[in-house]
Amino acid sequence: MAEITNEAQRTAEVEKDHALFLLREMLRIRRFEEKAAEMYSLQKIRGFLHLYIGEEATGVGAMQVLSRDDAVVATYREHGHALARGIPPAALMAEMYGKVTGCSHGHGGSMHFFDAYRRFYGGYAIVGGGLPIAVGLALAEKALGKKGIAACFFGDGAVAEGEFHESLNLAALWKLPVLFFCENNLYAMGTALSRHQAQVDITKKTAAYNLASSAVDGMDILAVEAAAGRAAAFVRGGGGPYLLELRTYRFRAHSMSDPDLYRTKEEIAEWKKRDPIALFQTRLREWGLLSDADLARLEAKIAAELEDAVNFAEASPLEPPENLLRDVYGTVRP
Amino acid sequence: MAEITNEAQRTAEVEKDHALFLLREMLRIRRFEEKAAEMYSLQKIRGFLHLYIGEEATGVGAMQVLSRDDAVVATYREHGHALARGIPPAALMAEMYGKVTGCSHGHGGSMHFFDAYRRFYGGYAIVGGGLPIAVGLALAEKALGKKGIAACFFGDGAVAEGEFHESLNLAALWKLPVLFFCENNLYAMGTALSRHQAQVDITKKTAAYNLASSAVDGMDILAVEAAAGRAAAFVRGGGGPYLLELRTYRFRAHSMSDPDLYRTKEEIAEWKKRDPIALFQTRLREWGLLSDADLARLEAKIAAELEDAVNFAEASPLEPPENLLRDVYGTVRP
Amino acid sequence: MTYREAVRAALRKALRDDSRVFLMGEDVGQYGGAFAVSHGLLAEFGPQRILDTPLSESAFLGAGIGAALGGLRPIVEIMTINFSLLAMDQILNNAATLRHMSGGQFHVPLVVRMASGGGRQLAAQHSHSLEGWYAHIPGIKALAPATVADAYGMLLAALQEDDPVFIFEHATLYPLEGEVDLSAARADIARAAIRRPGRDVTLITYGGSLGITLQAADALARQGLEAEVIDLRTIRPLDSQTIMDSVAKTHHAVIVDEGWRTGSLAAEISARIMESAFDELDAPVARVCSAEVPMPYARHLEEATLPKAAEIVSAAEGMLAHHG
Amino acid sequence: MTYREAVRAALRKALRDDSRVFLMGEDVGQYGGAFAVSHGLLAEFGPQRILDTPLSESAFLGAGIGAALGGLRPIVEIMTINFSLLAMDQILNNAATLRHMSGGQFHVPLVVRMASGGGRQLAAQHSHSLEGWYAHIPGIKALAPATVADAYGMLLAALQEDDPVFIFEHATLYPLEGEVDLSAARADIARAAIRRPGRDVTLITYGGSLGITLQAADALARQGLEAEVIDLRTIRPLDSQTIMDSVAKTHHAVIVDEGWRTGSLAAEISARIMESAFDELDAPVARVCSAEVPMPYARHLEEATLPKAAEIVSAAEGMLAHHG
Ligand SMILES: Cc1ncc(C[n+]2csc(CCOP(=O)(O)OP(=O)(O)O)c2C)c(N)n1
Ligand SMILES: Cc1ncc(C[n+]2csc(CCOP(=O)(O)OP(=O)(O)O)c2C)c(N)n1
Ligand SMILES: [Mg+2]
Ligand SMILES: [Mg+2]
Repeated sequence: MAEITNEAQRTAEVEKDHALFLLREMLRIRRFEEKAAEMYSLQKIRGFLHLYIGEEATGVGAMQVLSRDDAVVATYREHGHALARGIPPAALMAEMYGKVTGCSHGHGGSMHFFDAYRRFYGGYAIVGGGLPIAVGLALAEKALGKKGIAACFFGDGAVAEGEFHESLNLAALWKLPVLFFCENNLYAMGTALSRHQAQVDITKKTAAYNLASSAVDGMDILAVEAAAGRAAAFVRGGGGPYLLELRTYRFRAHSMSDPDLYRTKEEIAEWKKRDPIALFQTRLREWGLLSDADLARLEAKIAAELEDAVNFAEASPLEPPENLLRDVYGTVRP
Repeated sequence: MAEITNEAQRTAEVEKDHALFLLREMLRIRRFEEKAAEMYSLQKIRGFLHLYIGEEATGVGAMQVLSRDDAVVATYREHGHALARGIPPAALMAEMYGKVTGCSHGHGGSMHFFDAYRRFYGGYAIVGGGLPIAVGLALAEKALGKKGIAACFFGDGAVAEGEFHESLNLAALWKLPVLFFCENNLYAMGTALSRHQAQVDITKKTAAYNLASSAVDGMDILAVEAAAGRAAAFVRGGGGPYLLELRTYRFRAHSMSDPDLYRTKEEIAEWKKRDPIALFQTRLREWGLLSDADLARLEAKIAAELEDAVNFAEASPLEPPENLLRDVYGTVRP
Repeated sequence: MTYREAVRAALRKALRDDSRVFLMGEDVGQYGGAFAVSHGLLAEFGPQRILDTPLSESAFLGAGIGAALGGLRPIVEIMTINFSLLAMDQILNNAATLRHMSGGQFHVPLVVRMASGGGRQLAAQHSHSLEGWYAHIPGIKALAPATVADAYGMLLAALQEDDPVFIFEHATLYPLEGEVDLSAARADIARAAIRRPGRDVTLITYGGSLGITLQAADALARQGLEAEVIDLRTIRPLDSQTIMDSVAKTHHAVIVDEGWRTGSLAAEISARIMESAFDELDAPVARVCSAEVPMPYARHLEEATLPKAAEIVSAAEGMLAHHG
Repeated sequence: MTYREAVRAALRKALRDDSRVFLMGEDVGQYGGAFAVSHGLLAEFGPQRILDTPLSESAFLGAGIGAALGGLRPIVEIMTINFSLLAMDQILNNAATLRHMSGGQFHVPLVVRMASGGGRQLAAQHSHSLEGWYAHIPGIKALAPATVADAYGMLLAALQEDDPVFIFEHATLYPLEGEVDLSAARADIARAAIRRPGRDVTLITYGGSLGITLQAADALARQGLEAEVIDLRTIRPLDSQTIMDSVAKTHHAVIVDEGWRTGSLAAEISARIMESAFDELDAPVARVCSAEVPMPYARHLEEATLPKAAEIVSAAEGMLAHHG
């Protein structure tokens, strides 16, 4: 893609620190999820577990352009978004263990991570259900004269839902600061893009709303970061909403119970050659920014962090069942 | 509009009989609705009454290209569609009187006309709710190897609903024979098109589904008929669904209770200059196809028919209240 | 003033008192509201506070949730309860769950108003009484103001809640005339109201059915039977105490509910009386509900479908004659 | 065979026997069904009969209605009941009304299947038990097969109905093993079943809760209390007769329902017993339902939320000790 070449020219500008930071972010997600899968097989984690492995560059790249003031809305496949947003792995692991120390007090599990402090508004498991929420968050930012934008992650499958259409129209009609990140991994569960969309180019859908959009190679972290940066600048500059399509692929099955019957081993293997982490490592090495020792240090640091996370989750208490009805309603203001 | 000029060239081909038929169809709708409004003010008709006056060319023109084998799905503003489809005015008037002789046995009223014999599938009062039904009807035609198509009428307001998006995607994805007729009268109740759609050109919305579309001057009956004919040929030829936008205007308020505060008298007056019936009459006169005597005969015939309709409705019995629970469920097959 | 004016007065007060409050919905602005409730508010408060939306119930209700999360105080108008089905996913899966699902980190101070009910010959798609469904949903509150004063006071009270509050305005009530003390503080939404005291039978109702229930009580009074009429006002959470106190006094109860009988809110109240006041009952609790049919258009059929004062009277008479 | 296999066997038989039958839903084809129910059917019947849909519940459920109107015999799978909220407008306003609204000219022979319920730690948006809402809707029928034989027979029966039938398959039942006579005709869907006869107390339940109810009956039996267990099977229309006959014998009833307590289907059943068997009751009817909270993820909290056999036992014990 032309995008890649252009972005490659920017590499000279990339600071080593930042490059290593991006690598660390992606690697951390990968290792976190591998650990989560392990804990799932040990039945420490239950319910649904949707892995993001293969898609790390999209969430990490996108998240770089968001500030503390921005609001983030994600899906049930949100481990990557949550980690990249800065929620500590321990809080996420504890959540998946169902512990009261989890980021949602054990109420949400893998699909419903929340963090008010980091303006991470969840973790939505009804496909498409987060989009209107993001529109409303953006409306609030604008109405309150704040400077934040709302970033909304969703998959290609969500594009078929009516809420995609209604939300994009509303955001564009009211020129709201929403940055729509469509993570197109070519499948909605077992249904390939071309089997669920009459028009497979998602960027062609936004003309229906006079809404600006573009696509980027979601396996190239630098390209994602750059494209997201331009998109965010557009939104922050008052241009209204923007949709950035991130073209990516999930290496794992849809969830832990998916037998993955609907795609070929060859297709998966082909995409794995474009593993965003491997690609970026290779590039960093070529540019002399990463040594074996750097990588080993990084891996060790991440491994330690994850060990801590697991220990924290293991050691954490459960919410007392007497609290079951707490948090259904709040208190009435006096 | 270029469309008009082109169509005008076809006028020579228009048979006098057919031209007078089109005029009669439009005039009949106009007079029928004037009568309905009168009966509404006499409280013979209750509930909601949505008049089609001003939009007659769209329904009449579109209906010409449909055959007995085709299925029709309409909205709550469907007097025109029902009449143009051939449902007798008496059955419609009786329906609005709430009589058992009505086309829906008095169960539906103005918003829910049905006629199985004429494949008129209703009368839907939830905006956008008819679109999926039409998609399903088309699916059935295709699966059963029949040759009918499904025609679906809806307004500009419906375009904002999620079901518009979902239905167009489904129809296009499965290449179903659906002919979408969007009657764009520039308002959804009191909300002008530009205040409810970020993109006001409705034909620009169908690229999102790889779905063919075009627009036509909905005040010009011949233009509508021609455009609808091309659209129907496309659909019948296996080209998949098609959306035809019919650009029109409603001369009356949204419903009998609408104070019509949201548009100017000037705007309405401007549009009335393009009254589809007056326009067509003028043209027919110019072409020597309509005399004063012709028109008087037509009006008299329609007036007589409507008088019969009112008499029929007045004289018809009510459904006995003992039958209240009939038609909630059918009988189980043995 | 009318019920309609009372809602408008409450909206105006809320918009004046709190800059975070805004009203959003289909045709609330330029059209003036489908029921003319918000008539004049666009002129007074401008398009930043009175937002006309496209026809997209799910998106704008969801946007109300997001706006509430983001620090505003949205009032969303869904034109009628019939259309709220299109937003039911946002209501049940997001509005109602976010506080709990987030472990209490977030909450959704959202008020949603909608017109409900039948009686205007609007047929099967425009006459629903689905208040009972809303009363089933943990995480939301549901109010059904039946009087002009409550139309005003309960809306103001709803805006003080920290959780999503759904307000059902029965469409036949809008022209109702009544007294309102506009200077009064918000209404108490924790308790049901006794609209008529009595000792012989308890008639329990809410929203649009209060009128026929009071008529029935009058008719019973003419026969010397004193009915106590309870207006539930808040249908989630239910004020069971007021119901049980009354049943302990009258030993008879009839529930009047415009919802379809099977699975109605009336069923819940009957079950609660069963559970909490069984030994007080001199006769089985009766329900007067709508017939189980999609609402027919024809007037006589619609009347046959809806609960009627005469049915309430005969239910009460029946149980008093039998067991009384 | 398992419950899953029984549903599949019924689907296969229906697809073979009637060329108008087709299955449509998200991932019913290439994926093999989210619960592997339709595994293998795409290969056997091809893409004209097994249609994978995009994520658009409202459109494809509505398309099912249209296809039924157009002469097909659609079976629509909504992956889970949680997502059915997105199609609720089509269900309530179209599927349920078309026969009546058209004066009997049209009817909608549509079967909709969906998985329901909690118990798998799927949290607040994936654990709903909304069967009670469906039981409220005139114009549709609602079935909740609780056994492997019913999973097979009731689906075949549904396909013989002329009206929309909704089938709720509790997701925890899919691996359940049981006997099915595949040559048997379709099941009777008019009557509830007595899964265990008894004389002391009637336990009434449906769908996913039959298991714990039978466990509770066993536990009660160990104390010498003989519970009669009624499996409702069809939750709309309800077979009141079987319930009343049993209550007339046992004079005690406990209703077990995974729905949230307030406004549950259990409330309706309690109200009906109140109305039809009040004089037979030796104690108030009790309900064992889910706690009123959006379903929490953590296992111990989910367990605390759902109805438990021990709660049924103690409800029965309580009423028998007190009044027995
Ligand atoms: C409304 C709704 N329908 C169906 C599902 C079941 N489901 C969960 S994820 C999924 C596929 C979503 O695909 P996509 O949006 O592309 O996201 P991805 O899983 O690929 O990240 C489906 C069908 C759901 N959660 N919500
Ligand atoms: C889902 C839904 N929301 C709101 C309404 C109330 N309503 C009835 S007609 C209408 C406007 C529809 O506009 P359009 O589709 O352009 O049709 P028109 O009335 O102009 O023919 C509205 C908002 C409704 N019937 N259904
Ligand atoms: Mg995807
Ligand atoms: Mg319009």
